[in-house]
Amino acid sequence: MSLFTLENIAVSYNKQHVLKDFNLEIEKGKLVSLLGPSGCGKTTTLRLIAGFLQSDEGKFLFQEKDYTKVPVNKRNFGFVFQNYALFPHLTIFDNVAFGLKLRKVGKAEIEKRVMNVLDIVNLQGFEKRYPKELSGGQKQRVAIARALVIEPDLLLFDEPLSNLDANLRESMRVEIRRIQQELGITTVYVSHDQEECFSISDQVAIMNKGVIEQLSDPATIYKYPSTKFVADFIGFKNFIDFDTVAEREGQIELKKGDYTFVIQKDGEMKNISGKTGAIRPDNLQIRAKSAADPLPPNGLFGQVNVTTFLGRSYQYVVETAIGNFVVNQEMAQPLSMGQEVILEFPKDEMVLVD
Amino acid sequence: MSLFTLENIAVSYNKQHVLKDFNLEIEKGKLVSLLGPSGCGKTTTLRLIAGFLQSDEGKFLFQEKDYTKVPVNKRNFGFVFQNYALFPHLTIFDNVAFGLKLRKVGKAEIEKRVMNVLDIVNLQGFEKRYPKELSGGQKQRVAIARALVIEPDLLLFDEPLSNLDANLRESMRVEIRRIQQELGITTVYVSHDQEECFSISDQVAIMNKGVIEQLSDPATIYKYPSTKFVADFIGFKNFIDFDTVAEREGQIELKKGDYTFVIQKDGEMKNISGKTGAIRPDNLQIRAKSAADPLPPNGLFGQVNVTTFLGRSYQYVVETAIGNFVVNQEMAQPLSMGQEVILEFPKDEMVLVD
Amino acid sequence: ACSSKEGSKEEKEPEAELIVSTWGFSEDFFRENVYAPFEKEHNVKIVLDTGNNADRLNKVRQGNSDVDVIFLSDYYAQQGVAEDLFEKIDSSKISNLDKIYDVAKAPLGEGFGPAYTIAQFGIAYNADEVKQPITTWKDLWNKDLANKITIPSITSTTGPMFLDAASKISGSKEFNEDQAFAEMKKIMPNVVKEYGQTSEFVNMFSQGEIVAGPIMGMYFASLQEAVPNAKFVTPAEGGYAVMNTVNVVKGSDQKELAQSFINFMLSTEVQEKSAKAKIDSPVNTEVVLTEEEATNMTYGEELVNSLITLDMKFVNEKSKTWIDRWNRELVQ
Amino acid sequence: MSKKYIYLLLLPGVLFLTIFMLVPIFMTMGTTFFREDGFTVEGYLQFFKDPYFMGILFTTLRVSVITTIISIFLGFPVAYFVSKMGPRKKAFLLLLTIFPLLTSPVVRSFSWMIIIGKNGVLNNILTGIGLIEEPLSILYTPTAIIIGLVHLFLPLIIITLVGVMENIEPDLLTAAESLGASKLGVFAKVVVPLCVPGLVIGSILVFVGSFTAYTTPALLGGKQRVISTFLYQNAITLNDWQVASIVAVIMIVVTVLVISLMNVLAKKLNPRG
Amino acid sequence: MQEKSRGLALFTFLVFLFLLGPLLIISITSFEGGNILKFPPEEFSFRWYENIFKVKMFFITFKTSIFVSLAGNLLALLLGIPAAYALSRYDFRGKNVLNLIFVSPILIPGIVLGFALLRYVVVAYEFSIYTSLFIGHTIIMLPFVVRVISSSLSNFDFSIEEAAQSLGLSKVGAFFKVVLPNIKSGIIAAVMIAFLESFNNVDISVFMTGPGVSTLPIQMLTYVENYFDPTIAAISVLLMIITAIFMFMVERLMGLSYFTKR
Ligand SMILES: Nc1ncnc2c1ncn2[C@@H]1O[C@H](COP(=O)(O)OP(=O)(O)OP(=O)(O)O)[C@@H](O)[C@H]1O
Ligand SMILES: Nc1ncnc2c1ncn2[C@@H]1O[C@H](COP(=O)(O)OP(=O)(O)OP(=O)(O)O)[C@@H](O)[C@H]1O
Ligand SMILES: [Mg+2]
Ligand SMILES: [Mg+2]
Repeated sequence: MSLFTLENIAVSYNKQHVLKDFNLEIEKGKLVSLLGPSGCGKTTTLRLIAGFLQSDEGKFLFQEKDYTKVPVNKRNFGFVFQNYALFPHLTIFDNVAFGLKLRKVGKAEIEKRVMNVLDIVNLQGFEKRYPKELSGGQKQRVAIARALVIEPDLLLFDEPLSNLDANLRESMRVEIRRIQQELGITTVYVSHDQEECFSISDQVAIMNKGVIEQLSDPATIYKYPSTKFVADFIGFKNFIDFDTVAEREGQIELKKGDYTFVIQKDGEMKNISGKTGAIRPDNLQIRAKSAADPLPPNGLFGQVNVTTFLGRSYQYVVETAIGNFVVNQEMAQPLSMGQEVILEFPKDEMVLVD
Repeated sequence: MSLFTLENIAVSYNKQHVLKDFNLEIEKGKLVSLLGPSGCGKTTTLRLIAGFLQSDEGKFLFQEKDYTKVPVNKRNFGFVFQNYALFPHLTIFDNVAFGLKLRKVGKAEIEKRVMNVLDIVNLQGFEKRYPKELSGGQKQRVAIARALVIEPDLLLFDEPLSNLDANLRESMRVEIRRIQQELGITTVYVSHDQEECFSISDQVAIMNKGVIEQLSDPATIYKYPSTKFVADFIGFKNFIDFDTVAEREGQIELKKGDYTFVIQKDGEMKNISGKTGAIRPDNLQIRAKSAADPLPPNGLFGQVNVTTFLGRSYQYVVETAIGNFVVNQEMAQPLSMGQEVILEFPKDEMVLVD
Repeated sequence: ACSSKEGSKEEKEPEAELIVSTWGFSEDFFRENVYAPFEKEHNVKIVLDTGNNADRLNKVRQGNSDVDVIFLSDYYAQQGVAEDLFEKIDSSKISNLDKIYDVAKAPLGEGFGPAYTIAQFGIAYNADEVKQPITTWKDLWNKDLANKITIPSITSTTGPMFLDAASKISGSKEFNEDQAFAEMKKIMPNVVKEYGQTSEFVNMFSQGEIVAGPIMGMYFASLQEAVPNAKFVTPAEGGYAVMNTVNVVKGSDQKELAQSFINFMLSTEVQEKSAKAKIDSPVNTEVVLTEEEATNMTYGEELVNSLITLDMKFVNEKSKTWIDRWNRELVQ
Repeated sequence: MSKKYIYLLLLPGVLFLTIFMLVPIFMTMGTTFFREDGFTVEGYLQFFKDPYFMGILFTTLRVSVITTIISIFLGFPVAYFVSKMGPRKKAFLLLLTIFPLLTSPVVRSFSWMIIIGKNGVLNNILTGIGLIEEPLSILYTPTAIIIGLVHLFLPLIIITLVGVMENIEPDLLTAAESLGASKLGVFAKVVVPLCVPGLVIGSILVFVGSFTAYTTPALLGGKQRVISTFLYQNAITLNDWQVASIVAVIMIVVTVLVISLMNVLAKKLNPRG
Repeated sequence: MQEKSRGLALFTFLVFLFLLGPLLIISITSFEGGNILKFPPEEFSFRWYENIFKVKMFFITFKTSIFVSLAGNLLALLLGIPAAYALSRYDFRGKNVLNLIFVSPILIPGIVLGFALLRYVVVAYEFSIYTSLFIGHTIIMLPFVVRVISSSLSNFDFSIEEAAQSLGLSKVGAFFKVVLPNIKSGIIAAVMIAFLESFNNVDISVFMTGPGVSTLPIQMLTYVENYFDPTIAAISVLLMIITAIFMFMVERLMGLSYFTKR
């Protein structure tokens, strides 16, 4: 049963629509991520749910009650702001204790819970400081602690970990997930970090210009993006607009000019109507071409244009007859610029999108 | 020849040292990243270089001149603030044009340069808006544009891409790198995103509690962290504190209890004095154990404790006789909880750290 | 006045209230020597409304203040008369009227309030700073006094008197407006500024900003303290009488009591006390003062009779024109 | 946020002002537009045709504008300085700022008489060190009025501005500096525009205060007339509220014009405000 | 940087000299022993301070003034703060007109306002003197409260208000707990300015006072019309001392910095 529903929501600033015909349904206890490019309306959606913003149209149902006009403070939702919004006149302790005091929690209990949550966000010993005496990441953690400590009915996170280093981000997201699941708090989570979204969420919604393009569980989105936008957004950097698409013997045969490609059709694959093939840089195979190498099936000849070191792997931009492709590959010795290469498109890694 | 040098810098807030005995030297035209946990002093370092902050001790040399007391506005450094710091009373255009106007650039030229840089940060059409009418990521891009447009002698970035989605972040970092290299602007770059740091930098400095633990080119740091802190920070999540370390026949033999491991000693490997072995979750090999499988060399038996889906791969926490290990592995079918497994530590992937 | 007004302090006291509108100086003296005995005798409570002439008169005009008795200088009292703000007084109820100078009996016209004191408007100067002693109004016109004197503003009570003096200087017997203004124009180079309040005169005089100027005699003591060698003269052309009057306000519900109060003000007892305290010069002819006590007082029938009195009715009619001309012709 | 709610916040204040101020004022001023024969602006025209009246109107305007400008120039840097102090020092300086407001205008003008008078402290010093021979005559001139008014109103502008400056995010100032603005540039290009709302209200307070001031010009000015003298003469001495109201209406119109002008200027400095 | 701020410090010092110098002179003259304001004083004495306490009206009117200014201030804050908040937080139709309405009391010359109030309100509705004074002073204070507070709200970051609401505070609660503490010095400034404007007001008070009730400035004005001694200077000094003592007590109780933003 869905805990809350956004129905046909429209929001606009200065007569320009930011959200339009926006629909979202979330089940109790679930964590749903909103992913999307900068400016697509993620913060706006959260602010709407929190009640800071009134929609021009549409309805917001929470626990089957119409919440569209319920005032912010009656909603008992926790909000972690993109810009932290800490109270400058209060110490860290008081910032975190703020919500608890309002809930008339006993003094000892407040002390306990605040210290506990500060422990979780790794800020023991900072209770007496004021916000302006903290680093960016520290402020962000206070903002998280402040929202978590009240154990709200709904948690809204707006890029809560954006200013933390990888390790902290990981441990924080584990903590958030733990608390969220332990207490069964339904959560809407906005982040630009895909790994974060995928690892933490029950469902991921990919937004584009104020609408949700795809809403599914992380694995599905990760593997089977339904539109070109989603595919591109989650890292399918390589696209081929095929001329023809045909189904044959449980496989799909695609043609682009003189080249033919084959895609494995598996059970889960949702979109076979699209005409665009998409594949991730990580999944493209690249190897140096010796003079005599023939063109393998699902393969292309090309030439390395750009090389970048990514840490784990090297990234190449390869120029081919049907366009440039980006490839990431781990290898001991990088390929050099201008090198002739063979690209292979594994048939179970390419997907079709609208 | 080094463009600037920080010599024995000490900075403190309320008598607590934030930076101490801090040394950093950067060559002209290079991009150096500062990486480190939240609160380690990255912002402080940047603010010091920019001149917003006076050091208690130490010296700052720029182009061989003592810059320690040079006023901020005489430094011609560009700064991108962690919290953007856009001028609320100016439009986006005027925000970006601010520095140019001060430099008495002609009107037409200003127009051209501002529009150009807004184009680079993907904010065409936003010139007339005020900062409060932008989303978080949009503000951040304005902040970048404002610093880039003045083509400063030194660029200081404080987590400039933290609020952008993966795609934009990637294209922005390519742009930043391009501009930086084209104009030969020396740059200090703070980010918590390792991939970003590694891909964009000539050199990476790993900071811990106000000191630099390691400063090297990205590939070296990535492969050969010199201390446990650095290793941990850049993703070597698995550590084994060995009982004995012995060099033998170009290899290093290590013992932990009953288990023996071997590490390949290659030319570049800098640290062979450490007694702690470190390996990344990505590099650990995991496979299901059938009843009869013997213990392979550099191998351990274990049991899967936790499974997480990361998008590309699955992450497992494996319990073994000498501790828990984290493993990431791409596989079609995930291993299930409780599964008996074999872990293998490839001998060219484990490093020794202090 | 009705006694139920919240504004008054004593809520519970049953006795009637008499509201007296006055300037507010020497309040302690009046409280002790006038109000208290009167309250006791008539079982009434006296409540004061203090302030300058104009403000108090304005409040009476608006009918807000429930004032029974009002003290005003003759200039303002005349406005009240003209606007029909005062009750006619039953002179038979004010037995002490017989004891006072004739000029003081009804300066505003028959049936209106008497003056309870007369002050003299003359000249004060600093004998150290002027070359020749000043003896006449005319002396103020002396070129030696360039930028060294002050004169009363036309809007103050004594302003019209000085204008009258100017008319006299011009040689005209009757008041001649044009000639008066012509003379005024001539004196302006001597004038540092006009004064609206006596305190300004005192300050300027004691700080040496001015060395001479027309002022009421009652304030001379203060000048003398600042400048020991200050002199006060009744100009040869004659000093002017400034009369402070007491009236019963129309609509007063304490008319009887108000008249008794006026009568009491004129009584020898009160007049003598206030003269001896150097607060108000007496109008009561029965009051006898020693020479010491009479210094700086307008005392003695001879002096009083020598003072020039202006026709306040005429002054009132003209004041708008005068103010206007003064503004335009003199100070611009 | 729903609009209704906003108006609800404003309602009590507006109601209060309407009942106790606007209605009485309109009733008072209404009389100036009506004669027996209906609506007329005759009364106003007379004033505008009168060179004498226009003269003092402009004198007053000039004095007020100069006072306002001087107050801004003195007050702004001081407010900036004060706002940068630590909390304790700041509170102390603010306290000192309001002290002058506790003295009665009469004594205050007396003290100025002592300072700038013929035999005043200033003249004594200046002649003492031989800078001038003849004492300066400042007292009883428009300059004296301006000095007195600045002394009277400067605290208002300082206090208002400090309140505004405190809410400016410090990083904005550093940002401007890093873009190459000198301290003065930061001040002019960032601090000033962000202070515009405070500056506007501060200037309005000073301007209106000076424009309607009575006591200070009366005591420190010489034979100089200002417009409030005129208003007082008519209202208090002559009890001619008709004329007083006309003068008041003219004063209000002039003030509103000046304020609109200030707002236009302010919009230039800070279009967002 | 050091150079420039030293210049600024010097400038500030000179301005404070200008502001406080005359007060020093007033303080000195208030100890004059003679009957006349004089500088420098000829003899030293406290007699004019004693005189303040001898003239009962000073104390009575002082109480009235304080009472009226405080009560009026309270009402002005009550009416003005919500208005200031609405005017600076939101954009809506008619904002300019409303802005003008809220400053209008200072645009209208005091005596005309006082007269209009007396004639059409006080007399018409037969308000008591205290009520009229209270209303009149509230009107004078309102524009100061509204404008000073809304100008200090102009650079305010309202997201913390939303944060407070999301933590469970009502709109009103969030205003009091989060917005107010962060514009404290703006409010204090508004209160101080408004208080002093009202406390010093003569124009309007003149029409609102009546039998037995007056305010201190009017009493002082009446006094200087009849006496020329340094009592008024002494009162001014006394007021400053009272203010200083008050501040000192505040400092003791909650620290002087209570009045300013962190
Ligand atoms: N004004 C201040 N007063 C006291 N301590 C401060 C102040 N500013 C920063 N600090 C402390 O100094 C340390 C370094 O801060 P800094 O802002 O340099 O960290 P950072 O490396 O940029 O962290 P982050 O990644 O979270 O932004 C932090 O522990 C912080 O709490
Ligand atoms: N007050 C405003 N006035 C006008 N436009 C606005 C306003 N606030 C936001 N917008 C616009 O609405 C759009 C959606 O903004 P929103 O803040 O929801 O984006 P977002 O998805 O959170 O982006 P980001 O990832 O950059 O934070 C943006 O294009 C932004 O420019
Ligand atoms: Mg956002
Ligand atoms: Mg930082």
